[in-house]
Amino acid sequence: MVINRSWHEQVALFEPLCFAQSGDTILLLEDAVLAMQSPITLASFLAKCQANQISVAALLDDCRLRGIDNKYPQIDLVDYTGYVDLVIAHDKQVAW
Amino acid sequence: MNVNILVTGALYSSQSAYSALRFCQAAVAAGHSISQVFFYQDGVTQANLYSLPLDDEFDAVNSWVRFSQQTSTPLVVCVSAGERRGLMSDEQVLEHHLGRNAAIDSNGSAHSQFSVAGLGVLHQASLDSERMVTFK
Amino acid sequence: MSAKKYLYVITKAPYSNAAGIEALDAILIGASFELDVSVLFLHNGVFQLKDNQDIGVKDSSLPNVKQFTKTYKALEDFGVNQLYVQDQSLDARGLSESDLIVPAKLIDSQSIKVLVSEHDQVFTF
Amino acid sequence: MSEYSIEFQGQTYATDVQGFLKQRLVWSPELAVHMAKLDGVDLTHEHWEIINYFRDYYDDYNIPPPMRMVIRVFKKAFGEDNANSRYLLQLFPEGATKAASKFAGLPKPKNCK
Repeated sequence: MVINRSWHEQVALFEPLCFAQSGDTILLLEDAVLAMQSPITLASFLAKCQANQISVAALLDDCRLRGIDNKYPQIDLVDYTGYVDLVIAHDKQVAW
Repeated sequence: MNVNILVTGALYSSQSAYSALRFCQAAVAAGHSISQVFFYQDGVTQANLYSLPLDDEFDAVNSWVRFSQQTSTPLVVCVSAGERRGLMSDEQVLEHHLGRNAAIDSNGSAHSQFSVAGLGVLHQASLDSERMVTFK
Repeated sequence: MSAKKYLYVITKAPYSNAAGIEALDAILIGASFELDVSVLFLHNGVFQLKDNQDIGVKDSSLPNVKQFTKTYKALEDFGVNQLYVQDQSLDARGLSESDLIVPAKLIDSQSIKVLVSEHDQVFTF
Repeated sequence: MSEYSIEFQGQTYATDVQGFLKQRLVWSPELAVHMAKLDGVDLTHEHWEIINYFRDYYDDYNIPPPMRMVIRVFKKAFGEDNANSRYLLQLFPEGATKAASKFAGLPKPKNCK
């Protein structure tokens, strides 16, 4: 066996949370929507977002593609038009 | 609003071509304009003229070409990132004397709908646009 | 009008990919536009600034690696004055300020929130 | 693929299409003089001041120095009045960064803007 990935690389769900402020929105895109299948991790993520007034959204089309259902009232499902609206509503986007 | 798009994900190793295209189409449909789509890092592979996916698969390169033609949106490939990865215009192939056959001058690997320019173009567009959205 | 503030964030370690090289290209262009340029090293990105990097024997018959990270030391000459390193990222990787090839400001997550919000544009690598 | 090279004292040195050395380590001052001649430039003391600065700077930082640093070094060596970017352009008609990098055996500078 050969390993070429760093020990430190890990799921980055919590990273943007460290740098988001009250009023920001974190949009789960592409494979990030798979977090919705990890209830325990996601619950603590959502609780932290709620405590810091950070909104959470997920891209509907990416959820559908992967067969993911949204069981979380705290997560707003948006389509691409909703994604565009989020970009317009916030002064900048940071892609982590 | 005027939105500048930066795409850095590789063709078929990332979803960035699909995500960015869907975003751009939705933005245009909502009355916004895309000032340009700039391809950097592995994103330059999305301009590859010689990408030939199977007929029933997503054709990223030609989808960009169609979007660009329909909306007059400039597609720009970073020159240095492209040259690292073998992505260049006909002119670059001539300039570097890379052609296999001097009689054929149109063997650049970048689709002609994409222009090749420096990172200055990305920075200028980001200064001129109201928003910048990155797709990795 | 004061210069726009651009933040470049590097999150990847050097040599396994071109992220560092291509981030540097972008940073130098940002600086040439006379923007107010800051660079933040985060997660494995802190390894970009690790000292004692050794590219090995210089033998032209072997594939060569460019030690591009030396260029971080020159950023000041190009008008980039603000380099930041997340303290947690250093800690988690057994590094401290004295292991860095160039002086950088240690910064915690709370201050990074402020840093991100203060900048007009954020590029992540 | 076409190959380019310089012949000098019985040796062949690989270059790119614009005459930049492919391998930095083969550089010598004599080769620099020859490379400059091929470009129609006779290297003077002033040229060498700049070329050596480029070599030292590249050794330290793996990048050619920014123009304002070059001018600063030049002023220190030759005085405020003489040393300006116009004078540098007279020394290196192809452009100081490009030509000094070439004669110093450094890679072609990136020209992204």
